[in-house]
Amino acid sequence: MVTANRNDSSVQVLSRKDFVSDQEVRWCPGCGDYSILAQTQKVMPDLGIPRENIVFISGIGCSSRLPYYMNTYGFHSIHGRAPTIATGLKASRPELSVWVVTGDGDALSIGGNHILHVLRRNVDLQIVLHNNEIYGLTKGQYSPTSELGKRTKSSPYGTIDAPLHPLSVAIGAEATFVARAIDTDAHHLATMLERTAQHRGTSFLEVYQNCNIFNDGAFAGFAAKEVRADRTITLEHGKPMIFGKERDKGLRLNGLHLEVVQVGVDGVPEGDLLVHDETLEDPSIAFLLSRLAYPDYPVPIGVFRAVQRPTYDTMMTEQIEQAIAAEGPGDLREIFHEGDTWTVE
Amino acid sequence: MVTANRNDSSVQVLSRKDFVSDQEVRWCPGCGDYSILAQTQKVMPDLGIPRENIVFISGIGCSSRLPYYMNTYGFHSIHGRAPTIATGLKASRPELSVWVVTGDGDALSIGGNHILHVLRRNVDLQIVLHNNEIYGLTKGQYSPTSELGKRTKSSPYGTIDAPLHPLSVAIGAEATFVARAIDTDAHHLATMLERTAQHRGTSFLEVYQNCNIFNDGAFAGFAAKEVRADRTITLEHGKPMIFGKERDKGLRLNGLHLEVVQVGVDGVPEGDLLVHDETLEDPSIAFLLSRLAYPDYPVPIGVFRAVQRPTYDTMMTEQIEQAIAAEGPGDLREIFHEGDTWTVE
Amino acid sequence: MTTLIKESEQPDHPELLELDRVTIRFAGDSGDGMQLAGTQFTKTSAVAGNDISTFPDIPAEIRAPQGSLPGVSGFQVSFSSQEIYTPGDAPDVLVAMNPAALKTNIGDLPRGGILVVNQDEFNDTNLRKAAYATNPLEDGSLSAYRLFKVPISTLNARALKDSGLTAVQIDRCKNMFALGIMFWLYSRSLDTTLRWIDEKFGKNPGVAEANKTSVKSGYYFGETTEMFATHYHVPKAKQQPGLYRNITGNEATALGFLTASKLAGLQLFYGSYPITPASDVLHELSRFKRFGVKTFQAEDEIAAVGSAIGAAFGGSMGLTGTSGPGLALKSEAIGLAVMVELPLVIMNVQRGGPSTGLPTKTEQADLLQAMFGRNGESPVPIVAPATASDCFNMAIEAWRIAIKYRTPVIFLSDGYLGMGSEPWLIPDVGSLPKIEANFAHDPATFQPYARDPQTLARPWAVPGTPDLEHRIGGLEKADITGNVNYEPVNHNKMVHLRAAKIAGIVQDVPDIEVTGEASGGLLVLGWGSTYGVITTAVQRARAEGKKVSGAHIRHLNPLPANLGDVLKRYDTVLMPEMNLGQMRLLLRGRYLVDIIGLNKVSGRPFTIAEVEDKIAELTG
Amino acid sequence: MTTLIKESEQPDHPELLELDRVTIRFAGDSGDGMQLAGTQFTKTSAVAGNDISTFPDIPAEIRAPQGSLPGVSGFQVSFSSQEIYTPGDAPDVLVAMNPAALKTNIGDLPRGGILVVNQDEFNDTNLRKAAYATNPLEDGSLSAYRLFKVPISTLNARALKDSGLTAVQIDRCKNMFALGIMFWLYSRSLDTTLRWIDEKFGKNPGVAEANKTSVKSGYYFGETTEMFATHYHVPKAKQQPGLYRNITGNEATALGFLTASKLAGLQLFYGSYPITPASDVLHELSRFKRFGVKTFQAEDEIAAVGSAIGAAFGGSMGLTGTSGPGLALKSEAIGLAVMVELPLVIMNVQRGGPSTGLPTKTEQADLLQAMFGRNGESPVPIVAPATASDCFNMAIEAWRIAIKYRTPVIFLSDGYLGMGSEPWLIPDVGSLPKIEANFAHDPATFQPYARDPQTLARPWAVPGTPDLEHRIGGLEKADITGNVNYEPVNHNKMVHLRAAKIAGIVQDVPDIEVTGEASGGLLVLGWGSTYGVITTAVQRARAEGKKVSGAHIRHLNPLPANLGDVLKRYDTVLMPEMNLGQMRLLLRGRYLVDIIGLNKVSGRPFTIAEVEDKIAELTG
Ligand SMILES: Cc1ncc(C[n+]2csc(CCOP(=O)(O)OP(=O)(O)O)c2C)c(N)n1
Ligand SMILES: Cc1ncc(C[n+]2csc(CCOP(=O)(O)OP(=O)(O)O)c2C)c(N)n1
Ligand code: SF4
Ligand code: SF4
Ligand SMILES: [Mg+2]
Ligand SMILES: [Mg+2]
Repeated sequence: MVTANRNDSSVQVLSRKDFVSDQEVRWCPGCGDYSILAQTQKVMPDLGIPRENIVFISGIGCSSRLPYYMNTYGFHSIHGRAPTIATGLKASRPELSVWVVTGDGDALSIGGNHILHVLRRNVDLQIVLHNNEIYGLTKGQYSPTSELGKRTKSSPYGTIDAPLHPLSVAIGAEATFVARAIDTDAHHLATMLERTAQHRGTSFLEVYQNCNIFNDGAFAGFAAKEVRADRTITLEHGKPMIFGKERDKGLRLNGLHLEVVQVGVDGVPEGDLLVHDETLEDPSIAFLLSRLAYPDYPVPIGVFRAVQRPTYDTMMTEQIEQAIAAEGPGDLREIFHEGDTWTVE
Repeated sequence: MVTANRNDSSVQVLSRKDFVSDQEVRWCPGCGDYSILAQTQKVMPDLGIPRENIVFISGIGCSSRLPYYMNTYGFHSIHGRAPTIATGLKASRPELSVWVVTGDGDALSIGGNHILHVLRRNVDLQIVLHNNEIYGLTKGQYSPTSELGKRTKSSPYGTIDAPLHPLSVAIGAEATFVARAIDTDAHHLATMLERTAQHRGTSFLEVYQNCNIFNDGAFAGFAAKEVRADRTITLEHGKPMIFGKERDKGLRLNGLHLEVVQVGVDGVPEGDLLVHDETLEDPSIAFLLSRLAYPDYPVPIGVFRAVQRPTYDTMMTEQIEQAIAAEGPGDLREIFHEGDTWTVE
Repeated sequence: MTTLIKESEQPDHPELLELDRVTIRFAGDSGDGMQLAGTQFTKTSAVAGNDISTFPDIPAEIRAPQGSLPGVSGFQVSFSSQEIYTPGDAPDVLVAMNPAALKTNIGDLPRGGILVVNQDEFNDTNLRKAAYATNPLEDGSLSAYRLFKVPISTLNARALKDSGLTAVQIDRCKNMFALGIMFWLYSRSLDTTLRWIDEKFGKNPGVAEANKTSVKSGYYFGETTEMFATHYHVPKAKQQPGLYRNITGNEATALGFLTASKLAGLQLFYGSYPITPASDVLHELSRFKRFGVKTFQAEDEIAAVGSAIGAAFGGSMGLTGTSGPGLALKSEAIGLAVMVELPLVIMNVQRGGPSTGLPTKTEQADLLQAMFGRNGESPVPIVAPATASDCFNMAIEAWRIAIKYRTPVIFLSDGYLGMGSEPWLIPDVGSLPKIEANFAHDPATFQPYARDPQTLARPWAVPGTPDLEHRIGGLEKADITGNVNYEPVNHNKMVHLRAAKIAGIVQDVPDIEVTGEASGGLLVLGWGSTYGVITTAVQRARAEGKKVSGAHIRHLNPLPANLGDVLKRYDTVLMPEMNLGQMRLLLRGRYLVDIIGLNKVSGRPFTIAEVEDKIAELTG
Repeated sequence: MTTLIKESEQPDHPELLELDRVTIRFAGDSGDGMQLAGTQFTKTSAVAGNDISTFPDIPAEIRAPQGSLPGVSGFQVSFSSQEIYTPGDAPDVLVAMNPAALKTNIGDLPRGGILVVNQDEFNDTNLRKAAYATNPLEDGSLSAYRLFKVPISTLNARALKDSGLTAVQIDRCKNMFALGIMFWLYSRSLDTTLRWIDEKFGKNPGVAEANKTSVKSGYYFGETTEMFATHYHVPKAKQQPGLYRNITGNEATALGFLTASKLAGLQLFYGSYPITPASDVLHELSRFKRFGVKTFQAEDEIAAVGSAIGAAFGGSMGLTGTSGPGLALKSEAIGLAVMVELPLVIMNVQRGGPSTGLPTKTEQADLLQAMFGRNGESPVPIVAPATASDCFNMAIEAWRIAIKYRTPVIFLSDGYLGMGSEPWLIPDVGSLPKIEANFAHDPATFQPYARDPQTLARPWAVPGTPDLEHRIGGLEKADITGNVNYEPVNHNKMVHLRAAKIAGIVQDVPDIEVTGEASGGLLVLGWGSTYGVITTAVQRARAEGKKVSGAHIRHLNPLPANLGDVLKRYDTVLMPEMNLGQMRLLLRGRYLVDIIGLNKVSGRPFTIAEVEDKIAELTG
């Protein structure tokens, strides 16, 4: 097995540029993928991981071209299958930092089953889903996250498929880390990428990404700079759920139902608001938050859920260590001679 | 297109026997599948659907052999793909009653992606999942619902995969009808099969099914006759959540957390208990209920969620009717002549 | 040949030359609207009565950076007074809207060819993006061509300065200006395009006007400037009389499937997952709601074929379509369709492989996958269209076979056919024979796996039919009853029955026809999209007096009954394929004839010259 | 031949005959423990020094209803004093534990064969379940056989009446009683079985005692009753000296993969999804934690192969395994592995097809799927073991090729090999040559798609290696650099390079060896599990003085360099295959030799007689 360590000194000196590959970036001018790429390259040096121990694996789609632009190991695989390749790599090489870059079609249409299973297994991967609510690379068909009734090349009369909520799917599949960010909110996006990297287990980060060619402005309604403060809410662990330019609105729990309330002087006291706890074992509140949508509610961004559970890759290694500890290292001769043997002179 | 109607008289006279095919049943003696088959055959006549309009479609697995034993149209397809075949059939023939019979491996391992999508599309199908928490047909490997640490042929050192909760997955995938039953609780199972049939949209029914050969007693801990009343809770719409042989225990909501409480004289008043409402638009409570597990909680059986949403098949038909209404019926000549044409003499 | 029509008295008055055939390639940045310019020129030439053939060359990237080499988009149109079968090997004229377009296309322009460039775009930035050290317009590197430097952007902007449009909008019109120049150069009428502009931008008069102004300005520019000493005229071609339209293979395929459903009187259900270059068929069919066509964009290719099988079980025409990687995913389910013996059509528009390969390029390398890409002995009929318009015929043929024989059928097209276009003689629907579904109805005689003695087809008994309730599936079936059966004798019998059924389709397969000698000499044999190139190459070789014949296979499985005898009648058989010899292997194995291969797997169709050279080598 | 060893003085004392070879089939209800009885008899005979070969016949249903026809489970063991290659065509002895077992197996018993039945089970219910109108034990329908009616259940129950076990537990021991009878009939020692019982039921002394009592009682029953006039002895076989064990093909395959990982010093990663008849390899490998073997039960076959590719990218030995339908699902991903050129082994244990087909039966019909079941030109080497123990060698061979040439390799076994067993001469691990991984390390010279001139293999540069960071994927690669590249010339070059690399493996493929004539006469050519039958049939034909030779292909792609010449040296070439002639098609297409086929697709292996008859027909 290859040794994956380098003297720390070399790790220190890494900068953003060290993660920029020599490949010309080939996205449409104005594509939200640029921002995700930039932030990804920016946070890499802070992770303190030797570059050669980082691997980006993607499926197929515009978003899935990202690995080409990262000066790390990379694998631009086939449509929807990145999680399977990442699982095999991480399970066999737990010391590597393995990232999965995917799109709404790649992850939730053809790749849906692998997402379910990688999440429940809690393989220690970082999954970054570029959700542009459209099939970009194939030039504009609707995706599993496109809104009902959307007219596209393949739905000239409007879609009749109710969309999936990526975070609800993830939480329903036993995810231990679930978060959301917006391409144009660079600073918050960077923080989320860092959190994603820090979590031990499968981290699932949905990034709202604008496809300015085939689905321009899909998120503008709540994500545009001017309105963002009033139409999104940033989840912060241990903090009450306040939002609004004036920080004057909040979310209060009423039975099992969340309501938007005015906070402060002529509103309810902060104390009445729901306090965000990303560490709850029970995923039900995270699920409830994953249902909130504009215009009825502010769209939550940030970490919805972050709980600890042994990771698949470590458990696999431990089983081997325990087996060796208990039965001694394997000996071919012994296995060959299993069962009845006989000698022919 | 084939006409699918028969004079009602013939429909009336159908009895259980009319739904028993001439094929010899080939499950292990004692298998829970027998009970599910019996109840399915029993409820059929009550549905008032001409037998020739009923279709059972399955994948591969012991459970998936059920269609052979139903004297209706049937399709024993390939592993995990029954929902796709059922979708095509129902979308093209909305007047048919289409059932999907599947297993925990068939539906949630290889077939997971199709389950996600059939549910979000809300195709009007009845999905009955025989969950025996094992791969029966292939002689005893663990399944995606097998408990963590389970030792099987393929996991001699115990599994390291956290199981999926079928109902959580379904709810996370926008399911409009979600229910659970137990093979040995024949009467309740029959009721659930009826509810499943009545719902317009995709109905998802999980049945705990004992595989007495490879996973015997998997559910005995809470499903066995002696303990069932105390370790399961039957969800009934509009009723408070009470359970126990003595009907003296209940579930109360505390913040977003459910707690088991003593009801009655020396306990809390019934009024404090959570009242079950299967019709809530917000799936969060149904999700919360899908997390309850023995021994911490009684295992809920019954209908978790039943909400109305236009079905995929009807919307597809409506789009066609609307297009014809708006643009008139299609004319090949007109389409042929689209765009610029020119005549060569 | 070239004839001088009119000697111009004044030197400043351009002369008009008549030509047989001209091939123009429009090349520019993806954003420059070259596809549009090309299509417009095509329509106009078609309407003018030329025979035409086109091929777009679209970049794999959605939008590579502006001005970059991978961002170049091209459209080639060939128009002629003779019958033509291909968009031509090399262009006579190259229109290059920027340095990158010049860099990537100049290689194909023969010396002496006409080169029109948009001079304005040859600035330092663009030159750098195209990796030009020096400006080719200045450094004399283009001396071999008839170079015309036109400041298209500037001229166009000037023409539209009063249009009230934004600078960006104005710049978008420059493709129309370039188109105008070509219209003048080949003395074409502007009518078709002007009409089209009105239709397209009707809602937006400002933009409509601007586009019209641009195309006219380009035309007048050609007329008034002294730049072009000559302009040209390509007379009408002699074509089969009738009403024509221009059509791409994918459009023709969609129309063929639609027509088949009308001929059968059955609902068409298309289950598909988008993939280049097959997606257009999904886009087309999803427009046909008025015809009762149901389209289902599935979550993946497996769901797509599954849904089509479900629809087939229900008595509809279950159709699924994809390209190579998707066909691989459908393998298992196609095997199920073989076992349950239901009508099903699988369209595969081949692209460059293996794996994701070259999504926007063409290839014929999925043939053996189509033949054998399933577990067990699972024979499937395969048909392959020869031209864009033949896609219409073979799409119907696929359905005739599928329904008559109750079998999945693979329709094997490719990116070249699918994206390329040619004139289509619009057929008279009434003249097309009906397709009989013959559903089972009679409980007295019904047996799920009883077979029609003539076709060996089993009954199609659909849900909703009283008293025909039965169960099918992927496990081996007992002969006649269709019950699950594992007995050795039965399995062996069923394997042979399934094989015999498909082989028996030969009774409906027309004998293969040879153009040229009945025997002796060289036979050039093709299948699929190589038809155009091979036909032209063979014609030219024969014109040179070579003893060369041509034949084309459109039914790939089963093969025409007479094929074996035909092959044995020639001294040499040459098979050009855009793969490493897949059909050749099948024919050699079956007929033990030592067929020679001409194989190119470059993502591009053969050029006529490549086939001609090989013919020369074998006959010379 | 049969020799009378000892003339018995008293008529009541059975005589002992010596035989060359005996084939016994144990048949009963799935619940009757026939597999167990069979395995025990096998071990005992092996230990006694016979050459042996076995084949289990397991019902497709998990547990069909007790006593039903589909519920019958059988196990055939052949033991001999000569070298044998197959479990024998027909049994000499049939042990039938109930009417259903009799019904389904009697057809295979030759007239005069020994038939031992458990009389107790022939009651009305069971007779009805087996669809017997009258009791065959009474109606004389079995007069052609040497019938022995033994009330096995009763005798066994009597023997265990004081065992303290429940009636059910007692009845479960009756297979041991039957086994005991056979041990006596073939004068075998009980030691092996008695020892095994102690190991197996050690924790449960009561049960252990009971089983031992049953087997002994069966033995004494044979000895003391006057039922059997004779009993038999099969002497030791002359075998290559050494230490032996009995092994199934699937066990040997698992051990081969494990050994390969030790020879390469790399971690073995097995990603698989359970499927009959391949699951046993997953079960075996998951036991090898102590060897650092990692097994991953994936959610489906696509995830399984994907995980193996991921492991391969990481520098481990990525392995995946399945059967036909699963191979179909892996098609697309195998194409990816072809494009990224990483070492990968795909095991396919073939079963009856198409579709779900006959899961527990054997077949060779996945060959063409293995060769061509991918989009585009995607060549993959294929190796096929010839016998159960050869699975060990070919599993290692698959890895040698995969690692040396950086390519996916398909290991093509089948249900007959996988489930069948034979003695295995335990190899000396030390004697096996190492496998060199040769990871890339040097940034100075590293180019992702630079190739070794000798093997055309690209470097294996794994994550964790400083300064070799690079990106791979399924889009076409530029030669040397491995960057995405859509250029025609490059694509054409890469397609040919990939083909040349696989073709070049021939340098490591041993020439094919012929047993028999160097030329002339009939050559019987086989591949895979037909080895045993063909070898035996050829031997017998030669013994009859026929001019017949035999050869067997173990490397299916690329084929041995000399194969073409060899084929051309014989007057006739016969190729028996358990398919409709898949390898025959490839060989005819490649070498233009008119190979004759013997094809049977019944889910059952050929019988020696079937091949002999065909040989006779062609030589007679
Ligand atoms: C097996 C297979 N099916 C289909 C395709 C075509 N395809 C490529 S990307 C894509 C979907 C892209 O959408 P998404 O995943 O949202 O990525 P985006 O381009 O929007 O970033 C499709 C359908 C393919 N490459 N492979
Ligand atoms: C493509 C494919 N992969 C694998 C199999 C083998 N297989 C058949 S059923 C099954 C799982 C059965 O488990 P489940 O769905 O829970 O059904 P059960 O037998 O438990 O009722 C598997 C792995 C198959 N038939 N096809
Ligand atoms: S098509 Fe959309 S998603 Fe793709 S690169 Fe362009 S803008 Fe980005
Ligand atoms: S194996 Fe289990 S699930 Fe399958 S039939 Fe037997 S008892 Fe039922
Ligand atoms: Mg997208
Ligand atoms: Mg199960």
